[in-house]
Amino acid sequence: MNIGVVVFPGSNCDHDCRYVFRDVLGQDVTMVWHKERSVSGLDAIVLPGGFSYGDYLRTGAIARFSPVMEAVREYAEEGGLVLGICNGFQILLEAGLLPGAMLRNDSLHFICRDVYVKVENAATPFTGACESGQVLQIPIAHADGHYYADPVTVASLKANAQIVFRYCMPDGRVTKEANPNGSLDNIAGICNAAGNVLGMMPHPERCAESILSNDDGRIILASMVEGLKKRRRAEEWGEISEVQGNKAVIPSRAEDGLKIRGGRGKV
Amino acid sequence: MPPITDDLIAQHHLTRDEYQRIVTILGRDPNLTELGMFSVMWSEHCSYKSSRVHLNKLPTSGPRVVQGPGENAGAVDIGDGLCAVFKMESHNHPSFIEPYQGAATGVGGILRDIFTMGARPIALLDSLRFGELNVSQNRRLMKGVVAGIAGYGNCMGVPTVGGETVFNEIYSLNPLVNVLCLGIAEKDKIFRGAAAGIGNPVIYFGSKTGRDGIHGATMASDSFDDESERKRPTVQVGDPFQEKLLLEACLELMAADLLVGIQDMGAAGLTSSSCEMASRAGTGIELDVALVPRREPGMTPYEVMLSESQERMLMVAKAGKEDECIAICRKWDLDVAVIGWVTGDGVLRVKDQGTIVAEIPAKALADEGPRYDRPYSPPAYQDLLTNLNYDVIPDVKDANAALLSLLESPTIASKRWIYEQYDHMVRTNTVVRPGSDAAVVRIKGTPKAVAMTIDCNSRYCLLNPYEGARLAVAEAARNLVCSGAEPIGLTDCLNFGNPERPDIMWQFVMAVEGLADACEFLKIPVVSGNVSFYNETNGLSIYPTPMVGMVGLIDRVERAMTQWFKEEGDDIILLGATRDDLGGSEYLKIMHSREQGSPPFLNMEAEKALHDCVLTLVRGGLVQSAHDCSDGGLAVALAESCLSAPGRQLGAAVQLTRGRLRKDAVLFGESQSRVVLSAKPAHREAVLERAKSFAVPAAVIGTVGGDRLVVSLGDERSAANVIDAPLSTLHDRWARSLERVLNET
Amino acid sequence: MKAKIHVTLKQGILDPQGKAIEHALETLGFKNAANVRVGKYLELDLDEQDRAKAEVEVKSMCEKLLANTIIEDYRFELT
Amino acid sequence: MKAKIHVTLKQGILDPQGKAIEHALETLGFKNAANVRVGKYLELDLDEQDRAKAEVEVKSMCEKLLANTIIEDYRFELT
Ligand SMILES: Nc1ncnc2c1ncn2[C@@H]1O[C@H](COP(=O)(O)OP(=O)(O)O)[C@@H](O)[C@H]1O
Ligand SMILES: [Mg+2]
Repeated sequence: MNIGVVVFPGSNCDHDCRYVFRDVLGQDVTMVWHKERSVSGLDAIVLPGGFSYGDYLRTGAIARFSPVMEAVREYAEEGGLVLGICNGFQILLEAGLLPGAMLRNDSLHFICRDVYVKVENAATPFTGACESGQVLQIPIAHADGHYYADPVTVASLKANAQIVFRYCMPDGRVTKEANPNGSLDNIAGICNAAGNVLGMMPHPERCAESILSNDDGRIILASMVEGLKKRRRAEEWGEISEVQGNKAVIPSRAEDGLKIRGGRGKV
Repeated sequence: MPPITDDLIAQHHLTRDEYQRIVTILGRDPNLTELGMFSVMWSEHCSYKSSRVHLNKLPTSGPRVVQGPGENAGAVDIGDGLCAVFKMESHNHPSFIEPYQGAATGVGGILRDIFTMGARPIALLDSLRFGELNVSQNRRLMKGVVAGIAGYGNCMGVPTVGGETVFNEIYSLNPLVNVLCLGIAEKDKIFRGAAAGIGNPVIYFGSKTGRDGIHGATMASDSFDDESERKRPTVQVGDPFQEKLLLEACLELMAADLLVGIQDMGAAGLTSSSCEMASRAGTGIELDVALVPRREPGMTPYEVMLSESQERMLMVAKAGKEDECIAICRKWDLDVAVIGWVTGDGVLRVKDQGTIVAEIPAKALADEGPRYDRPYSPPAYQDLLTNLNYDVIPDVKDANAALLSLLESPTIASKRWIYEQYDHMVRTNTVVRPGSDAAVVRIKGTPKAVAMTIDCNSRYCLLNPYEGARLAVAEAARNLVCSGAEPIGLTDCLNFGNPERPDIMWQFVMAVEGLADACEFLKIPVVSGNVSFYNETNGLSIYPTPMVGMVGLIDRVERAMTQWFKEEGDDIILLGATRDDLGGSEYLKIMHSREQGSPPFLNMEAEKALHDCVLTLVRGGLVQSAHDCSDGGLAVALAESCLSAPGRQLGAAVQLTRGRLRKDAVLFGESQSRVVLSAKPAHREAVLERAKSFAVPAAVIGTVGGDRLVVSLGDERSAANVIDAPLSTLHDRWARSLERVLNET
Repeated sequence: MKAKIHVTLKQGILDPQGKAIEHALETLGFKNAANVRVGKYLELDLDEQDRAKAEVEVKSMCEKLLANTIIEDYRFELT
Repeated sequence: MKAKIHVTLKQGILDPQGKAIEHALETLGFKNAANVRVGKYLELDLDEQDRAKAEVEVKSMCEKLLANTIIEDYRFELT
């Protein structure tokens, strides 16, 4: 697969995303400069973490006007997979590709540490290898991760199963104590209604190798790659039935033989 | 321009003699711009005038040294065609004036020192000293400094992986903020700051120039009094976003083979970068300040040459490559301008719209500043400090309570409140995060990793600066070997009071000699460093604080070691001998309010044997954890091995014998050359045997397991539990102490 | 023309920064202060003589960039 | 009484945020905007009837906490 990693001025997890997709998961990676106006030929797009434009004014507020974002929007509308991690999530919110907004962490501090998240929706193209309710340990590193949306939006997120990850205790309980930043309903990651755009504050690319003492993040990234492969096979074999409109139906469970390690704390 | 008066000379912190020297060099009186340029370059901060004669004693060579002191940073060979480029810098004075910006721009400065060498920065460490946290001003300073380091480092995408934080009243009006940065470069692609090649263009790039920090360099050589707190100079404000663009642009420029030399504009800004680059190459530079991009109207040549605006660089390009250089800078949205060229006459010639405004031999400015061999002698109070009659100090009654007090004291307590605000994981290389003896960062594309630590016990240095400096080197190296790394290079940041005082100068000279001897013995070269004098307020100096930053190499990253216990049933083994070493201990300070005595005894042979032994054990896969004993002694080291695990914490049951020692000396004394190991019982014999072969004392002192730390003390006939506490209690005291005090606004 | 723009958190959205400042003021002995709210204040010069046009322009800046209207209100004056 | 407080960077102090916003406005086509400066705006309720006393109190809050007078200026009004 060819994964595009967008480089905004001030992106700093772009290298990490390239490393994990290319060197850990064995995929092709294309770095996409923010001034590009086309993203054609890519199988998925990652908006990496960092401090695009210094995060001045508001996180993601300036980056969303980068020329590439128009192309990303079209790509998403056509059903392409878009993953926004941390600052990438914030950019997706500012760009309106995902609903809601980000506020400062309740503590007013930047927080860098491992947290636990519960997979609330294991049927997205990003969580296909997860079990519903599975608990993953993933690090966060942000100062603005307090997700906010108005009650109507939240209700529709819930109704459409768009809440993909929530902060939880190691045993899966979703509690106030488990919430590192004050995020509404412990929301750590959401997707759009079509399910092909995911934004998440935790950094799966930081925990995808056992040498980093945790490889839970690999499950998410590998889900994405395997989903893409499956979609391509479906297209190649002309199994049109598997494809509805523009949106491929991605299997919600890892197939047998899918090599994904990690996944501690299953509940 | 105003005439040069005695007043003006004094305002520029130049002595009459220094001024005469300038007149001799120029063969005439300087004008104001020239006076300003000399004053910054000949300041203590830039010229090392009081320290140079002593710094020459440090061992700076070795088989791995690729670049020793003298460049923007030092470099050591780590194999695979790569080298580690590193340096430590202080930003003490600016951080006291404005903690957030002072600390932030300190990070910015040291990062530039690393990437100007062609290295991508991969790790930062910070070493901090504050006054006690019961004073709200100290809490405010600490919060500001930590936020500033986080604000800059996080935005740059360089992980802050470790550091050191110590609290003592003496730092209340002189906090220390030292930052170490390490980068990785290809060995044969290191860039140096030399302006070679007559006719080559000199190009300015980065941020625009404003009136920031004019006289910052001379200010850093000035001590504080109540007056200077009021007349605050313009504060430099950092823009980490701009620096991130600068970093990426620099690495792109370097990869494109366009440059002859490059240097950042740090202290003394455009003046230092231009004259140092010319001096290194034996050339001259001619530049026109009118071409320098500016943020503010009406700036004089004096101001442009002395401005310390951040995030700026100077490069000398290969002739004809200027357009390509400019294109790369523009791609990264940086201001850029060709402001001059390299000349053959050795003169730094500054013009303003074509009119000459300054003309100084570059070498005289950069390298021929005054050198002083200042008088030094030990202070009269030195004996009072070391002569401590232990008979008047009762031995510990409630060791349990003492342990809790020590664990809770901010110097020993967990620094999580600090390092959680730092992104310590970005770049996905941090194999051992903050919270163990040393941070370990892997080098992608190789099987290796580097380990890094900063250490200095300044109380030891106060009591005996020579021994204190040796102890700092020993502790740093010990922290590295505990992490499985072989020490390969050292950088220092020497923080002292006013060198014009013989007692302070004595502390400095002794400390440098201690550093030199320890490094010589352990064969660890000093490749870079920094001196910060005048850390003194209202006549009160800080403790001598020669901070030691050390870098080690781990040949196989998967063998990196951590300090916490791993498995129930493992043996706990103590390497090294325990002596009566209570002098200068954290225990005496916390429990008896004394900062007295002689610092712990250090035998370098024993220390070196311990290092070799620990490295062999770790590399041989014979141990599960290794933790050095430092502040708080053996009891604290044991508690830390129980408490610092990121996952499940494991207790321990330990039996210690006392011999003829005091109870408190056994538990809390800070005897050197000791390490707490844990090992699988199956490896017990092998571990003890190896230790014996290195002539390192070793004893099995207990077992890992349970949810309490229990320590008994006695002899064969009778032993009593002197420490017995649930981990939850210990953990609460140790882990939450900082946040508890800091929440008191 | 100069535009002075205030961007504030919408009523009902928690303002932890305001809370922290309130708490700090209290410990400093300022017991009379309550309901501290923190917002942004921007100033900019606008090279535009026509007041009506300037209004339209600044409004558009606010809507597009300066404020996130999901969480923030804005108001401005031109002088 | 309500206090409305403006905290702005002193003249000559670098405003990285303002610079970035100006640049963004320009790329968005707002070519007329220049000299963007970003500051803070605070509102608080003061339980104090006496205007003179309130002035003294707010000034002291600004000096002690709300503004960093090394790099920032402040002004306020009471309503
Ligand atoms: N200012 C700081 N920034 C980052 N990490 C820190 C800081 N201060 C302490 N630490 C981390 O906390 C841990 C304990 O520090 P310390 O007690 O100084 O260790 P040691 O005694 O082994 O040198 C180390 O991992 C260290 O890196
Ligand atoms: Mg240690």
